[in-house]
Amino acid sequence: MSTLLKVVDLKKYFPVRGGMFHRVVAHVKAVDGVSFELEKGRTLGLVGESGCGKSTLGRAVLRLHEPTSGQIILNGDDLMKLDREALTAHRRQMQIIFQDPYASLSPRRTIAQTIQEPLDVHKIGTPREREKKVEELLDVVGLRKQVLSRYPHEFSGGQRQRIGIARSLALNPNFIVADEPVSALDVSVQSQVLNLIARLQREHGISFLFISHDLAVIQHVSDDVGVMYLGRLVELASAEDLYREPRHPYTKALMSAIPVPDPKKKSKRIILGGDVPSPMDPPPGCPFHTRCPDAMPHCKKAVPPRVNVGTEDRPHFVDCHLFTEEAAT
Amino acid sequence: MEVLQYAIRKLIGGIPLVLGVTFISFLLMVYFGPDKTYELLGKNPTQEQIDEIRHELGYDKPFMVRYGEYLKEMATLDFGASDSTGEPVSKVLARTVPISLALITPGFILGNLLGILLALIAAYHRSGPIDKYIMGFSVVGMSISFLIVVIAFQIIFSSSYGLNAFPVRGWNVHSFSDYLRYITVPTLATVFVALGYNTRFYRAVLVEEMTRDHVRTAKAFGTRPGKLLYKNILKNSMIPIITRIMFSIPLVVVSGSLIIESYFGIPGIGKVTYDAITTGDQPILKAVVGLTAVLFVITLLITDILYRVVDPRVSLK
Amino acid sequence: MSSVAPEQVADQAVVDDGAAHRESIWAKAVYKLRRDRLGMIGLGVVLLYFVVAIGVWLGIWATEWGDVEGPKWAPMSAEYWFGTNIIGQDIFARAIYSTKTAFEVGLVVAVLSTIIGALLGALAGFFSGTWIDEIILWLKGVLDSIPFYLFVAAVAFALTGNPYAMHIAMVSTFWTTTGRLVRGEVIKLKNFEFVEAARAIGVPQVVIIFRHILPNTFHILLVQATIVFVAAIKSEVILSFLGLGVQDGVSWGLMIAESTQEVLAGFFNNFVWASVFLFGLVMAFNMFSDALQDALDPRKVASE
Amino acid sequence: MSSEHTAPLLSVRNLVVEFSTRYGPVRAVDDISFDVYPNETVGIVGESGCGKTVTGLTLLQLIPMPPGRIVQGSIKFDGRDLTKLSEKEMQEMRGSDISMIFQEPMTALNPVFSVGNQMIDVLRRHKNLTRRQARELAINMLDTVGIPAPRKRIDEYPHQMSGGMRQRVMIAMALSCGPKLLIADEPTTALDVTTQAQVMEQIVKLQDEFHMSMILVTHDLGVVAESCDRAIVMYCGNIIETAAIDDLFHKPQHPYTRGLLDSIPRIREERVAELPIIRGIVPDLLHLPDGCRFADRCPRATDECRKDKPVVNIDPVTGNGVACYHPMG
Repeated sequence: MSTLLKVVDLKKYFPVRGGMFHRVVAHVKAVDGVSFELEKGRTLGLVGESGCGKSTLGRAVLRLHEPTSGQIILNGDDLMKLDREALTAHRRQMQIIFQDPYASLSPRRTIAQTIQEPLDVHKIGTPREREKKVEELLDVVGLRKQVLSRYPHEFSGGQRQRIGIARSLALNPNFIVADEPVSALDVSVQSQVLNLIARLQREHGISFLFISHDLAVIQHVSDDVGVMYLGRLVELASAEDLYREPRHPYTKALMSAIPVPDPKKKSKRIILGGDVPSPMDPPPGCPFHTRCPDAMPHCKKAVPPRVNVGTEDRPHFVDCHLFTEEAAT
Repeated sequence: MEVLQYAIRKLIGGIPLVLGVTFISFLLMVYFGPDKTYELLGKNPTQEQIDEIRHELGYDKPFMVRYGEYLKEMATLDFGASDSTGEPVSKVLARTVPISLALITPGFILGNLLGILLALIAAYHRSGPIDKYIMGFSVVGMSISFLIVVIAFQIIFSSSYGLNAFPVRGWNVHSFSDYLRYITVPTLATVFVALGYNTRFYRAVLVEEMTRDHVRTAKAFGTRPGKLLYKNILKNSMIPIITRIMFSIPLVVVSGSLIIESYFGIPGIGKVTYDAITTGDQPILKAVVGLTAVLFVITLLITDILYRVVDPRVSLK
Repeated sequence: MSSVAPEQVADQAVVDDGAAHRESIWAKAVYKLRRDRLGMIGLGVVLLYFVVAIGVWLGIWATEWGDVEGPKWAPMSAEYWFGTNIIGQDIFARAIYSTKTAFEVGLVVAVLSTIIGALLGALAGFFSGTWIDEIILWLKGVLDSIPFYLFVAAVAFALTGNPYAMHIAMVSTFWTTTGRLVRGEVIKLKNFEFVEAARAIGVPQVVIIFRHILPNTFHILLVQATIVFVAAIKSEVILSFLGLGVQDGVSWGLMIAESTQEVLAGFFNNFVWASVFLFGLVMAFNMFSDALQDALDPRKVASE
Repeated sequence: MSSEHTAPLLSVRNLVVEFSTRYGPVRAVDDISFDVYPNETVGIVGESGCGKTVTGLTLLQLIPMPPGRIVQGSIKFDGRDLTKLSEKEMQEMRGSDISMIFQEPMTALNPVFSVGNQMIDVLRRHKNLTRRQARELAINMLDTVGIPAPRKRIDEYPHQMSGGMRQRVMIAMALSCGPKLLIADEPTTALDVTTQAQVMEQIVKLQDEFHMSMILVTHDLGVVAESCDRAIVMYCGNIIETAAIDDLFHKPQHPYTRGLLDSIPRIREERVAELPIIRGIVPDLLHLPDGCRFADRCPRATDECRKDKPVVNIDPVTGNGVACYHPMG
């Protein structure tokens, strides 16, 4: 397998302005040094609670939010080095699917206009060919041709999400960021859309960065899973390993917190104390130490390095002092 | 201390605004304004005479120098003397501003208080007949021109065609009862016109607040309707209410008094401004425009501090 | 649709063909508007005035508005329906002719302020937090803090003799409210995911503003235009009274200004008829504007 | 568990709630009946628009009227029919005998008053207390719901607290007058998974301590499985199934319940290629089919289902019931 996307030490700080003349007085460290790789045709699930920076990360990777620093290498090109024009050209290979099916479609434009817009912008094919492509796309996402002249408000949430997916497929991208694509949908519709995404991945070999707060959804679609906490990736492993044996105390707590729809399996729950600290003023050392049931004195001092607790060909990365040598001694 | 720091910051922040206002008024009223040269000269002046007068008036100086002088006048509050009467501008202001305030304040306060009261009543009976009557009255009030109200009220209250109970025009105030007699008709006119707009605005604000989740919460805990209205709804609506009241101050003081005073012949700042407009009395106009801009900046400042008082979420930092 | 994979068939079955019963904001607005009795009466009256104005404009009626026809201060009669003024001009003809003046002022000012407000508001909103926004906000602040009548006076001075001084002054100050509302809406809209989607596709910024954002502020612009229209007509009256208004022709404002001397002498025709005409149009427009606002209010629409 | 020996605390019979819209009246709640026994937790579950929230709000008559209207039915609470009470009597009831907590703790509290101020208001509304006494009681309540340093935090404003904290304040407020019934409308939906676990645990613990009954309105079957004794499943304004919690999750009778349970993404041992789905979408409340409202999406539907609407038949022994002609075995 070959690497499609490589992200190295990506940071996205949002300035907080205040005082006289709107000076920058602080930064919200939404994404604070994240690195990962995504292989062709695979899906990396990114899970974490609200405010952990997962959505910002997804947008920063596409340079929809301009990253503060770091490298984003997609198909060998460093996106951070591209100027506006070159970036626009590169947008053909990377797309995004959004969370809110009501906010993600322009309300005053027909479905045809919406799905065809990417083709128009990148001047792909003749008008005739574009129309044909739009029809094909509708077919792929399971909508009928009759919907073309209608407006978004005429559709239900699940249908709108399909329209959004059709739009992001228009340019035949090889990389898609899916930002909570099902969390605004009802359970029964969620599975429909999840199945669609899984099928697209199988049939079109698209790589996904799939962002969700729902561990169960992530498991269904992901090959690899990264867990984020306060702007950092604290655990990164294959889905199989991560769900079988989570290693980071945060991942463990997160897993145990999910209510299981089975009254007989009342899980033993790790209840975390307190709240997530503000990303404007993250704690020193390990960002999780303020709530960690296994915190050691050392955790307050040093940021834990990334440790591979798996094997060479089956890595399982954890950023935690429980697995480092200096802390153990 | 926090407030003082904030005030200083805010006043410094207001400088660009004052500069902008003075610049525009300078450009319009002084630079492109009427040329006094020929008014001051006799018939068939010679070129030398023209040049001399122009030099005296400062017309031959470069643009920026003239603007600088204007700013200096602003900063030192020294606007010179009125072109038409020769009275120093500062004296004119000292004489007329108090009259205008005395004239305008009662109507302004009443207009807002009654507006809030009617709005509360309308909002409480939302969609009911009382609401519809109040809102109907409000639209009618909004549709009548201020000028028509002033003239009509004058006919009704002050002329021999009506009650003939109040002075038609002028300002001959020596006692409190004189004062009441002279302000009654202008105040009634102001309140009548302001009420339409105010009631409508405040009702919209209150009704908007009524639909908020926390109002439902308060209801879910058994809060009585009266308390709901004044504690949950009125207090939470204070920001738009304060904004409206504060921002209408500069407008009412100058524009409102302008019409009232010029029509009723009351020697306040509005009348002086009106006369200055019609005669092209630049020193007066410059002073009024400049001071209104400063008043506006101060209003902005006080408004922000009031926000802090009514809403704990607002930070002055 | 030839090649449909088996899973797709299963998938397709989940999508119903019938449109969900949601309508666009406009369809709802038209429906609500048509049921709003007062609003429709208002619209009807406005249209009636408009026809009158068109007639004047085409020279069909009220052509004799400037002629001195009769004795001064003639009472209402079959010949002079509303009587005559101080120099014997027919008040009815003048009131009718003034309808055209009102529409001219109202339309010119409403259209121009709305366009300027929309453009500057959209720019400020889209580039909020940058120097573009700062400059537009500053300009708005400056214009808002100059007393309106003074500003008009100043413009009248600077453009001495220009018949459009009043219009220019009104447009310069009336766009600010529209601008503020549009700016707020654009700031809201630009964070909507459909704008991000457009950026993700690579749509240029200008196209995003004009194709994706501005069309979604039309409901604000429409309501705002009606409000500015009314404000312009009402301001014209006061400006004419102050001697800063309409320069040629006649307007209700000029008629009322004329009448201030007459009423003290007991001649009310000029005042009353100008007031009635003015009130009728403004009231009707306000009623229509109210209904429009109700109909287009997205929250009210959403609640049903 | 429902018991035939004790009388129900709350007994809803044939309740119909209608909203007038411009297309005609919509029955958000259509002829529902259920009981809540003392100390029992009943979950009301269903997808968005099924009428569960309206049911919760109607019990306290908090739906906006108009456009809402209780068309028929009775709500017997503690021997009194709430639908027959005057608005004044209803006000006495709200917050003292029956309390309610809401989904969005950010907007549900008044932003311009301190939490203490709001709690004291509630206490003094229903109990004859001085300000000082009420304040002490409020501090106690905050302590009870697990807010650290309550003496300090009582003077804070809602915006100074985290989401979890605010929801605890809501709970403290709701319990402060010792209600017999707590209606919790999606109390944890707006919270993160880990906070959700904290808050849910707190609610269940307090329910026990305060000897309350609880109605838990939620879309999350996991939450229902973990904290309810019995559940009611709603679909399109109807109750389609009600059962003890173990029965509902292990032997669901209604095909919709079954479909819903199947389609929830859950953490599984093995990743599956396709998630089970419920076909189709929820019908529009304005254009409901004559027969069973689920018939169009139901794999077991027959002509009978499309002709007449099935009603819930309660089994006198188990208290379970299902509205289906072809229940699952």
